[in-house]
Amino acid sequence: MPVVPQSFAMGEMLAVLLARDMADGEKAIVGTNSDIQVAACNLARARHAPHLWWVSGPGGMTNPTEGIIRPAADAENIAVAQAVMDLPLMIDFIDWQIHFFDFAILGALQTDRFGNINTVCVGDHAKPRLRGPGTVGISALCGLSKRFYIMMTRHDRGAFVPKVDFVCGAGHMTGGSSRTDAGLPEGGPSLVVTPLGVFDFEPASKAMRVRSLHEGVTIDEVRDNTGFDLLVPDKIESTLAPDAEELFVLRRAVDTTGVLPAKFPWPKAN
Amino acid sequence: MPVVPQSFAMGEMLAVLLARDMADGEKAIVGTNSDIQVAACNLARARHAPHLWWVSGPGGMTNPTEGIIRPAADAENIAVAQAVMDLPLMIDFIDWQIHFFDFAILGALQTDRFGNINTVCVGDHAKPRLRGPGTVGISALCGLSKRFYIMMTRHDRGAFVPKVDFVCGAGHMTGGSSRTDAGLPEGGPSLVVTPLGVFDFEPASKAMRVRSLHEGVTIDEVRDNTGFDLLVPDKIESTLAPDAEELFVLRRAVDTTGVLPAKFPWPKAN
Amino acid sequence: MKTSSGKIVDLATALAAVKDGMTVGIGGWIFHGQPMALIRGLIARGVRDLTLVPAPGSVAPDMLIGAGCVKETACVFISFEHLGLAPNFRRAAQSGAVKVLEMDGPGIAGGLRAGACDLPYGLIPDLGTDLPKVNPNGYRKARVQEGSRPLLEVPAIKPDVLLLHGQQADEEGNVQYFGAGYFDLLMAQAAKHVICSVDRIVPSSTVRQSARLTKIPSAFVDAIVVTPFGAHPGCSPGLYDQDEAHLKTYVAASRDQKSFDSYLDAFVRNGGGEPAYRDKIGAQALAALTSGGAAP
Amino acid sequence: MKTSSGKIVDLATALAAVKDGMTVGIGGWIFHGQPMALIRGLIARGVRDLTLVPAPGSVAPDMLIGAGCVKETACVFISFEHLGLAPNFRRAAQSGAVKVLEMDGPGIAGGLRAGACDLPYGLIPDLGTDLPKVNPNGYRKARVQEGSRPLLEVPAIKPDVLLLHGQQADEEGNVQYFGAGYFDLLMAQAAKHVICSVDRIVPSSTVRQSARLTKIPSAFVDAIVVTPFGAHPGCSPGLYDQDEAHLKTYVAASRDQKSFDSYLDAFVRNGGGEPAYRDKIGAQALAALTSGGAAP
Repeated sequence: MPVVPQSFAMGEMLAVLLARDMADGEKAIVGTNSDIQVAACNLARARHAPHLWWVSGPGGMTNPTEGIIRPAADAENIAVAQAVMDLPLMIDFIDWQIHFFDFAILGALQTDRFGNINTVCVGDHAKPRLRGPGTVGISALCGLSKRFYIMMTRHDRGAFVPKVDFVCGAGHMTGGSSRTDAGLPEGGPSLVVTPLGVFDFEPASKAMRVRSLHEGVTIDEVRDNTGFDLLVPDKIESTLAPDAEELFVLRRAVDTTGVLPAKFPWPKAN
Repeated sequence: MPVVPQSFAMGEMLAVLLARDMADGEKAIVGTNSDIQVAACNLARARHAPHLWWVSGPGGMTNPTEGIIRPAADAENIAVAQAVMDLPLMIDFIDWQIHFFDFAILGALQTDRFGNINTVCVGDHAKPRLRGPGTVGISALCGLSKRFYIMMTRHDRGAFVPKVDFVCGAGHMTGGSSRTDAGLPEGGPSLVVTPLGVFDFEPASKAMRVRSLHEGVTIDEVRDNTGFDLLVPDKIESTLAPDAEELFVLRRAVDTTGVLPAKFPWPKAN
Repeated sequence: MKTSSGKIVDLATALAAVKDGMTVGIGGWIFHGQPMALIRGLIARGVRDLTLVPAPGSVAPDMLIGAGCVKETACVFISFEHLGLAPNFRRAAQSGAVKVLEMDGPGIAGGLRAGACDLPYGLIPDLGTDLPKVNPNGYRKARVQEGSRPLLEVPAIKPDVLLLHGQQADEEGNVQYFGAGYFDLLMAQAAKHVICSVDRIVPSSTVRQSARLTKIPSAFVDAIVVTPFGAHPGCSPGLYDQDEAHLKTYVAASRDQKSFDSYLDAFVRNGGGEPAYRDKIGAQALAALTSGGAAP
Repeated sequence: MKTSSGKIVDLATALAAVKDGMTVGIGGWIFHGQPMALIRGLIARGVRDLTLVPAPGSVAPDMLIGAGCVKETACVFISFEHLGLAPNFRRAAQSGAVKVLEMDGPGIAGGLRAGACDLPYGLIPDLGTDLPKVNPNGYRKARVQEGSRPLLEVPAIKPDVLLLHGQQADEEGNVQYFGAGYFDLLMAQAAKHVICSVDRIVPSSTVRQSARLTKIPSAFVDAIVVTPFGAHPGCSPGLYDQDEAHLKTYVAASRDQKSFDSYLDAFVRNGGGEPAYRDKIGAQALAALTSGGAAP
């Protein structure tokens, strides 16, 4: 993957792309270690979705905003939150309730053609080649939210595989109507954002499809770095880069200490 | 029922009798409208059971103590409590967990020979002669605590009936081993305190038995006011009246504003 | 950019969500946090045939029942505590005018949790009571029993509308409680639509200053009505005490239906809404409740 | 009369409750509130064959696993976040040295709630994952299915001992948290025996001044150990930050078993307990973590 010179960092771009898709009044959940997710939600709140509601999954703070990106569960967020909920009360709507959340934003070790999520292991579960951190809320958020976003900070054949080695978050499962056939509520992944482009899922087959490529990225480069055949529309759009106003708000109201550029620059070439 | 002149009020005596039976380190729950219960728990804490732990059933405040008897769920108790728990977290140990509480103290519209509790209705449920307030935590506290106390501020044939019209809190059910036969944990009522005396339950039959009579109360008077045959031991004890030290602590550390004497004087003659 | 959340509405707008025949939950606990302005508004609108699911309550369910708005009510606990039995509930239950769905703490807790969790039923212990006999739909023998502990199934509770009262809210719809939260949040998670009255509106910065008091975060509230003294004659914890004198007036007026109708005509059905109600109670009486000297 | 609650004990007394082969729960969340002094104490004692049930964690389960104390571990989430995968957990899972009981949020939440409620199992939604395939005892197809939503049964979780870390406690045993409480109280309700480390002891009057911070009331705690910096190298919310430098040392030392054993010999198995550990970390390093400048 080549170095893509930009006037903004990868973390900033991913936050902007995600924020654009969020609507006012929606409800969202953000887990630990989620700087880009926090930034995206607070950017949407600062711009077009002032009543977006988000809660720190483990910490219970709602809408903590003070222009600094902190880990979502940090105690310091209590002082700038609208509410602090206790986790044993939150489990009812996190782990059981259908469609409480409009969306969640999830990363993965692997995702596949139908947007299933794996954070558990690469290889066989009994003797994995790589043991990942585990599932925690991913199963419930993938299974129960109205939609979810897949946010990948790397785009390569290790991460985009034909079929995930372990389904810990159900996406569109095996495509078509398989998700609802299995008794899961309507939902699944709506967008995938990566350092190379933005992807969605074709409505009938539910297979991953190119929506737009970032500046300087070619479709061949994406194919080379994706372990399955992406659906490709006749005309490939270019991703609308973060504009000056988006970056201004992001840097002056959301991430004033520059957490995103420091932690998420554009990736080096593979 | 005759007027019994005393140097202490009925509410004070009931609180003292209950407090004496409580052991250090025990866990208890107190509902709303429970002045005597609050006084008994705080008196025990102030005297021989400093680590007795009690929680306001609905309000979640633990061990609120400031020498004033307030309704157990009052917001003012938060400022003098050791913890404030949220009710939806408390239901796990109130409504489900076996033997979490060492004891609860319950009043009733009716109780019977085996210490079952009725606060729902007198007469047939579909068309009651008297509609009571209902059950709330009584079913769970009777069913799940290690023991419970029955505290009656009246002792007459309306309250002490052969069989309660509605079982909303299981005592010793139909006596003997019927309670554990029905799948309930060991427990049931241990003592009954009334304006006339103190009663317990004979270990084998689990039938209510006279333990002691208050000063000036005769066994005939108790029989006249009880709608079933009490077990009577060969020698009837006299209730040990509250002593000066108990009353001193009660009035100077627990009920400094005199809630108990104001609300619970000795009952007038029937 | 700063726009209205749209959640702060007037009483009539909020109550338009309540239709005849609906299942209506009521929050609070006995005399605490009874959403009385919402109750009075419903009575003035003349809603009918409600099924109530009140948390342990007092004057809120009792007044709706006395006003003829209720077809049936769940009863976990409806009491006037030291002021005696709930007078209109008692009369309606004894006459059979209102059907009573007898419930207990585990029943409502298990049912609300199942409702919040989109589960068909909750599992609770069989505690040996007569409740399953008089409410067989509410308490079913569990089809799977394990070990030696007998279990019951209680169906999920999902009120169509829930009525709550908190002390203050911000424009976003975050509701703060100065006292206990009781079942209010669990009921809000289970309900389809949540209306909350509050005594006052405060800036969001005030809410953020004490985020731990936000017992009902905005995501769980659909409509907020700002109604000072909206919990009267019950108490609004931390703001004003319950009005013992008015509650005694209420109990006295509840001795029969004719007398209670006169009470309703005077205080609730006079066409003047909450402003008229506050006038009728009077400035001195309301002021005294806020001074800390009127506590029971 | 004022007597000791007997709940404040030294580390050795508290840890005597943990026996080989027990099921041990661990509270906190990733790097927050990891009960590290208790973990180090267990390793120094050489307990074996534990089954772990950690809340989403980091260095606490990882260190126990790396020290060879663990036979099997539930895994909801074990991660070093921005510092990568949990190194010892990863190695043990990949080699098969420790059996991994794969779990997810609903599984642990439903299991703990069933444990707290003395129910044999909890009902959770079937979310279409591979978890039931690799952990069939932990996720069973529910025997009763209703409507169209497929359900799973998860067995009750009841740890023999639970290890927690809070910021401060009083002599009664009330434990206060300055940050979130995570699963800690629910785990305490489900566990048979609860040991909690705290950074400091405060008078009961201090606890009463901020009763809303008491996340673990005394009734849920069996033993409290006062261990300043007891959550190090994780953070103790509101008191000190996680020690990024030491965590990187830890990760580097975890590259293989020999190297990690050297780390343990130096920091944990040196016979000096927590005082020696604090000396080894050093006064300047500890002080820096309390100053607010070391936040990640």
